[in-house]
Amino acid sequence: MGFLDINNVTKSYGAVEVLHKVDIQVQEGEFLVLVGPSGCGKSTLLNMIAGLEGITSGEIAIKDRVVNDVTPSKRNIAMVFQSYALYPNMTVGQNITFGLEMQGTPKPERDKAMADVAKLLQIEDLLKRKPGQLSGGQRQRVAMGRALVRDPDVFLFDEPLSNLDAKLRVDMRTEIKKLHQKLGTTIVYVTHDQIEAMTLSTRIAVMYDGYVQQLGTPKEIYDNPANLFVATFMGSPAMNVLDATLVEMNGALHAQFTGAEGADVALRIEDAPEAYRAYVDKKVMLGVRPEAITDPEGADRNARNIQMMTNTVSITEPAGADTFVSTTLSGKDCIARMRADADVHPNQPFEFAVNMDKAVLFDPTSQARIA
Amino acid sequence: MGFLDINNVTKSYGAVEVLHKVDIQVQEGEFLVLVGPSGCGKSTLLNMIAGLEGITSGEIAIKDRVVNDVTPSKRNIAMVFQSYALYPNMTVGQNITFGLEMQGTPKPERDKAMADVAKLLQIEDLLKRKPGQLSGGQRQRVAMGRALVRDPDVFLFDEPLSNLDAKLRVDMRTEIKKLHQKLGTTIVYVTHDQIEAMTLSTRIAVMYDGYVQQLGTPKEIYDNPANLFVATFMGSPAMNVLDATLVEMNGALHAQFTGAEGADVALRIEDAPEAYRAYVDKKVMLGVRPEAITDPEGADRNARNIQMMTNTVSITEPAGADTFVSTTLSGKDCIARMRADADVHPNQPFEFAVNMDKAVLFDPTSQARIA
Amino acid sequence: MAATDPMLGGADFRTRLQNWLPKIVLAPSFAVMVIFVYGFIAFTVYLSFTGSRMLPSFDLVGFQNYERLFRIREWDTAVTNLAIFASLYIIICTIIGLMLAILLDQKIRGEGLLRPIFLYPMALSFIVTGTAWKWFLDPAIGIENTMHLWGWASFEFNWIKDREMAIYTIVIAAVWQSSGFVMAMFLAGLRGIDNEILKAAQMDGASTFQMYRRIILPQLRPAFLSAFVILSHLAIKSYDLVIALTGGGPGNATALPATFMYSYTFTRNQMGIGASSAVIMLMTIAAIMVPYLYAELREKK
Amino acid sequence: MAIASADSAIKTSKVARTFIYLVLLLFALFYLLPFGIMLVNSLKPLEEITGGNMIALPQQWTIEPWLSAWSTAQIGVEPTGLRPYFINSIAMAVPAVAISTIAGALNGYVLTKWHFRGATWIFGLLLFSCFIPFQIVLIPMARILGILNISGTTYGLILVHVVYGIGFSTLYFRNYYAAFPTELVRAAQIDGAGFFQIFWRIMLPSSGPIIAVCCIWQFTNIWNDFLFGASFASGGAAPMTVALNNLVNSSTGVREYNVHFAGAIMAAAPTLLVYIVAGRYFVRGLMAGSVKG
Amino acid sequence: QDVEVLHWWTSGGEAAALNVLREDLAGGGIGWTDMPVAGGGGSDAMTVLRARVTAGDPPTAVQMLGFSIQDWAAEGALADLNALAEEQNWNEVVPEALQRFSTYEGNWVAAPVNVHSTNWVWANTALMEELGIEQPGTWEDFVAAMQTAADAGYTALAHGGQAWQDATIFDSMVMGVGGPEFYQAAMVELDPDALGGSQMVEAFERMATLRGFVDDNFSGRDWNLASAMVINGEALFQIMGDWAKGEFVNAGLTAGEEFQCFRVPGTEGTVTFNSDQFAMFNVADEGDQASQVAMASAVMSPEFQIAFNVVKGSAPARTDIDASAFDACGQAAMADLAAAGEAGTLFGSMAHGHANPPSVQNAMYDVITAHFNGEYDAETAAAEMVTAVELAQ
Ligand SMILES: Nc1ncnc2c1ncn2[C@@H]1O[C@H](COP(=O)(O)OP(=O)(O)OP(=O)(O)O)[C@@H](O)[C@H]1O
Ligand SMILES: Nc1ncnc2c1ncn2[C@@H]1O[C@H](COP(=O)(O)OP(=O)(O)OP(=O)(O)O)[C@@H](O)[C@H]1O
Ligand SMILES: [Mg+2]
Ligand SMILES: [Mg+2]
Repeated sequence: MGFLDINNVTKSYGAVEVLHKVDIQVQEGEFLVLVGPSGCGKSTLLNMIAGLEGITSGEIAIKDRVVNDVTPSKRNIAMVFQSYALYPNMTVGQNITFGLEMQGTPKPERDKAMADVAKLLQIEDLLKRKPGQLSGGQRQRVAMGRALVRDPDVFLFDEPLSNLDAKLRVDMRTEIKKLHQKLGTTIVYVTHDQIEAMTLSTRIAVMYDGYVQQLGTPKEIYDNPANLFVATFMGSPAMNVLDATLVEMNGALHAQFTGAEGADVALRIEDAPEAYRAYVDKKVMLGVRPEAITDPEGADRNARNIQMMTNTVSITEPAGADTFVSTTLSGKDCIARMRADADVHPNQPFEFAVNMDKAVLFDPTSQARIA
Repeated sequence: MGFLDINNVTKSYGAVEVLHKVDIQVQEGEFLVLVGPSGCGKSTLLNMIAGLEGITSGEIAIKDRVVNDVTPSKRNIAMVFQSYALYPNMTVGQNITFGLEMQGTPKPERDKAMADVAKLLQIEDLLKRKPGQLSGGQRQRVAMGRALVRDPDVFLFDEPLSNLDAKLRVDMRTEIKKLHQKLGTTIVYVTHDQIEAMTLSTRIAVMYDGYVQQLGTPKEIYDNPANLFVATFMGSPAMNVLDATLVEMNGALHAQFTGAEGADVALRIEDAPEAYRAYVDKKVMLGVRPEAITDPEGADRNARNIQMMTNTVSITEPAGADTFVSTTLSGKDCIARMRADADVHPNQPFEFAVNMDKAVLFDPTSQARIA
Repeated sequence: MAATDPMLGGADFRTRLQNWLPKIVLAPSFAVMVIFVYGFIAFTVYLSFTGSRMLPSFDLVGFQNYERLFRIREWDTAVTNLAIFASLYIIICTIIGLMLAILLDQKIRGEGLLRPIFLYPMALSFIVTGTAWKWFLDPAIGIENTMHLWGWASFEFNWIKDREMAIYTIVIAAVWQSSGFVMAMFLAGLRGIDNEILKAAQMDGASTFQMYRRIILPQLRPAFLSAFVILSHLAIKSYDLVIALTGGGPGNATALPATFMYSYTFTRNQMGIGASSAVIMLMTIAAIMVPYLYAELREKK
Repeated sequence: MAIASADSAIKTSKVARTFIYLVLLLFALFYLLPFGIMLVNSLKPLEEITGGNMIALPQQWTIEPWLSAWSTAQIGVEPTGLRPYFINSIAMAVPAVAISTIAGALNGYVLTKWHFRGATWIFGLLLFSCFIPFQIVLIPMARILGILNISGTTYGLILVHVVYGIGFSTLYFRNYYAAFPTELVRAAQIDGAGFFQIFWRIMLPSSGPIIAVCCIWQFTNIWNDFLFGASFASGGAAPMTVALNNLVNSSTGVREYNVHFAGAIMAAAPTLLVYIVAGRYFVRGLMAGSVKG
Repeated sequence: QDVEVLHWWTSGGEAAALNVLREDLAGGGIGWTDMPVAGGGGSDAMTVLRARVTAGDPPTAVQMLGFSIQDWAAEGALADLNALAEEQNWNEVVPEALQRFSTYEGNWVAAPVNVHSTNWVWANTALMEELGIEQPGTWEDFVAAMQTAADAGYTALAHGGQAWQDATIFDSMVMGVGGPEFYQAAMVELDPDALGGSQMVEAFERMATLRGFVDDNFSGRDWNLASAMVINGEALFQIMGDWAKGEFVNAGLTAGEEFQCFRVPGTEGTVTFNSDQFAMFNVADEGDQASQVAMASAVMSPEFQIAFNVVKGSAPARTDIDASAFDACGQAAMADLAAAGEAGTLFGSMAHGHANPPSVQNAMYDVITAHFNGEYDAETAAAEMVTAVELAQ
């Protein structure tokens, strides 16, 4: 039994089932991120935990108490919304203490709690202002303050950073992370940004179409995606997926596909799992992340199996810290991530180093990973 | 004389001057990106080029023809807007050809032009739909089609990607880049996203507060920022800026600051420019980009001056391809970017490798780079 | 947009109460509406099949009232008048309202002053409007007389006294009263159009005229629809104005279904016929409103 | 909701601008004239009106008609002027506007934020009720007021106006609240606020513009109503419009037109004031989505 | 105890007259709740009345005209005043033709206040003298006189184009063409032969003749503005009920001197009238019933009858009243009334709802007005009259 148990929960709107038997156990102090494309049911699941949506079947328990029929305010949870949902007519201070006021906490206690939270979030100066007079980052902090002041068992966040600009997003992300490390509360966090998911979480649930596709630590999800969806959804730029054939050459398995000029390229696979055998001479999908395709000098020094391949570069995109290089493999665009200084030019052949340790294979039909 | 000349252009609204003597020459085929924080005057400048806003003083010339008093439709430019500004009452096809129709182009020609553009952008199937029935990416393409069909001398883009979600943004960015490479038209592109600026541009104008802070190639801007603003604005995560003192030790200059535990850290500077001399024993600001602070194994093999320093790690954020590590230097958070596999843990000491080749110094008063 | 679904079963009392509260709060309005609107409509429909004269009576007479209704000349006049009045009123109000809105949207200095001037007639009751216009249009003392006094002897404007033209004076007064309101609706619509679209059209080389015709007006569709609905229901319901302006005259040249209904129900003691004309009016309103409501509510769902 | 939206995109030449101003001024004249005539004639002695030119300015200015209309004109058997009826109207309009606005706000709140099955239908039915011709409800309404024992009183009139005002006020609030972030309601729910607390503490304080619009609309309609006032509250409880009608339409006897005009303007004064003072909110409120309807 | 009185007498003079009644009652400790509803010649008041009766809360007394009293009585809504009538001998002092409206099935249900006769011509004396016109005695003289005025550039007949004004003239034309029998057959008995017959055509033709003497600007004009035309010497004659006298008097003119009143030529010896009455409604409370009776009694008292009718320009409903308080026209009216009452030539005016029920009356209005405004010629109008009346019954 976890701290927050989501047991076989299903949600239907009318005849449409939008969540299918979702089953997640969250431990105390965990930071669970729900990630997935728009419309996959993340918010719906979060709202069900909060009690804002009814549960069609299954049950949700917090600290072993089934809360299916408990009103939101009695579940001892706090929630931070995408638009922050600050009450526009109240000052920051009133916003923060509104929940306490509703629970009948006496004024002196409320003021004390507010002062503590304001100190923690460094928003003491803002308490008298209205939300309309705050910047995006400040609003974000106030919204967190409102959640924190209630000292809840579980924090729920619904895309709290998606309204911020890129720079602020990174800062606030770090702040949330620090807060979690400092307070050690249990958090369920919804986002569709996979970087957020990776950096914040202790565990990630990747959702798609109302199903949990994979539940695991960020590293598991990134390195051993359960299927093609998870593999391509997580990571930016996305994992390159090549249509390849698995062939046996010189006693070793190779993934073989066409290069830019139409010539075949074959990359050797070492320590192939037993499951690969079944696919010899069959079509597979080869997944290689951009950072696993580099210039030879940039290749990971700890990797055991670096394969070289020469191919024509189509575009280079210097992005400051890195340079992204596009090339065509198996008829598709394939992106490589290189050091900023890599000496690579469009429309010229270039020798790419592929770290095959990190390559994964998928079944073209079921799209599940072959392992 | 360039292809598009912006000569000492000033813009005032009433008594408020929002653009101050902007002076930019754009060559034919160039991809100029205007980047800067919100409200710095990017859109205003773009609108002035388009003829949608009057010019208070100075002049704008396209192909050596001064266009200050030429109406927008006669300047032979095309513009793509942030909200795409598709006419909601017209089909995609009508949207694309509306401009031609207004110029009196006969129908057969219009249809031909439309077909060509639709083919180029792969939106042939959409021509009969209304904008309301399109996804974000499709709208984006249609807006580009509307611009392309007019075969203009200059393309103007006003934050064309900022309404798209992260994934689509990356895809569309690549598409724009390809289009530019294929057609070779002159483009002026506004964004406040520095990654977009870096990857797309041939040259970048960084703007702040109505002034052009720096104009140069992405690499110049990234590696040799003119001042602190440019340095911290470009790059994500932002460049770390440490309060340091320049000291001379053992005949070499060192930047000295406090580490996490309060002990002094000194990093040697090699090949210091003459200008540094004036700052010996004075306060300076030391700028080091996150990717220049790594684990020793991940350090750039081509760097000449890697300095080691041991400091306590405060947070680690694994982000898939990389791991971001925070540590406290000179009392501030400082972020390092490491390989995903780097063996680094929170609250433990760690040996960081700092690539001092890439470090820059700023004057604490003027905030200009010392060089 | 559901904030909660009813989650019954083991829920505690407060939760259950909270779940019922919205319905409880809506219930009085719902009840009031069912009784005072739909109950009364049903009652009227029933009356239209009775031989009620001065007070409601309950002897059914079948369709007799409807048969009579359609043999009464005044009803024909009233219906014809309504057709003329409603179509002119709606069209002219829309044109004037739209024109004023467009002109007012050109960054006009003094907009703050002009807007209330255009809008204020809406604040007046139809009775006051009718009285004011009655005076103004009266040839003996109003505009015509004034023109004569100013030396324009051949000036003639006696529509209000003319059987053929009197209905148009009602149009004038009604337009005077409502066109400012229509202007406000269009102005709101115009202000809601994305400025970037206008810039795009300008880049495309559209002239101001083309910009309005091709880009802006098509986007004002919702405003057109709302204006149409509000104006048409005002037209069908208009009673006070006619009474105050012409009293239905000259003769009964300006009778409208609403005045007809009032007169038959309350003055002529033929409540059955009055009720049947009311039913016809209601059916006309429903024919306009129901499709609109249907489309509107479906779309918003 | 910026005032200038079509700003830079539409440019007009000087000639065109002159023309625009001309047209606008002409229309301003068109709108002002009839009312102006009433005003002018309310300041003339009676002989100048019956004998002379309506549009001319008074040769002899007098405020006698105004005083008479306000305090001495014969309304019934007593020369009370319009004053007591003015007070009746206030006593009727203020509660009726307040109640119908609050009811509309609650309905709008329920219909948008507590959506349940059939809510759309209920809204549709409510909306249609805005469009029924009021003549048909007179007789049955009279019966019901009689049963409730509030026939002929201001309370009865308030009830009637509330009943037939709810449709429009619900429409206004529903359209406004539809654009109100639902997340705020959810946040308040989690904070432990109940149904009414959310309404009072969260929704209402943010409803300023639409409350203004709804009040203007309701006030205008209720204040200007004659049919219900005459049918259900004649006599001592009669509202201003009924008294005005008694003043203006006295059957036989001398017609004091100048007094009538003064009375008419007086009867219109509160609504005029409301429009002129709060008219800005009206357009703004329409912009907030209530155009639909 | 209070009486609640619904009426539409809101003009200064009328209200002053009612005040006589009010003070009278106040003397007896009875309060007065005033309920004026002006407009539409009482039709708005009737709407209100309906609402009140439907609500089960009728006023104590209601000003009423003609057939409405019968209709309400038929609904059983009216009180029984027989005891009082018996005591005060109303049967004797009220003319027969009036009783037709004040009683229902032999029971008194209303107290008549006044009798307006509607077949009056009002004339400007100065203008008559200027044009050398004598008081016309026949239709032909009347036409000739108007022709003279028209030739001299005056408006011959001041008239306001409102349905009831058109009908008021029409009453006199019908009476003038066909005399009492025809009026009885057409207007009261609604005999289709009479309605569509040649005399009716003739009556319509006379209407057309009159139309020729009316200025172009007549439509929608209020009657008192028409009176003003006579007062100001712009117009020669006006055909209007005796309430018009108030306008003349108010303008400082004296009856028989600056202005003249005479019967519409051709209708001498007959009187078409309307009569305002206070219908007494069934009230449950006994105290109310008592004050109701007191009010009826006060209404019928000679003091009130004089006070009211002097102001109103009409004749008292009682024929036994001393005429000395009245002016020339008033005295003439009272004399005519008494004579006509005796002779049986006193008829209810169709135009004012005293000849037939409102539905028929309004149907006739429609035809008369349509004809007067030139929509029908005389034959068509007569034929339309038949169908309209048939539909309205
Ligand atoms: N009230 C409702 N009635 C019917 N369907 C609904 C309702 N609310 C949500 N849905 C559907 O449920 C699915 C899941 O919605 P949800 O809001 O949970 O998505 P999400 O993952 O949060 O997406 P986003 O990233 O866009 O916020 C969607 O397909 C949505 O259309
Ligand atoms: N019509 C106007 N009147 C007055 N000031 C204006 C007007 N338009 C823009 N400004 C001001 O000019 C400055 C520059 O605005 P501009 O729209 O060019 O910024 P931007 O760089 O495009 O910002 P963003 O990234 O938010 O689009 C801002 O300070 C803005 O407030
Ligand atoms: Mg969501
Ligand atoms: Mg901008």
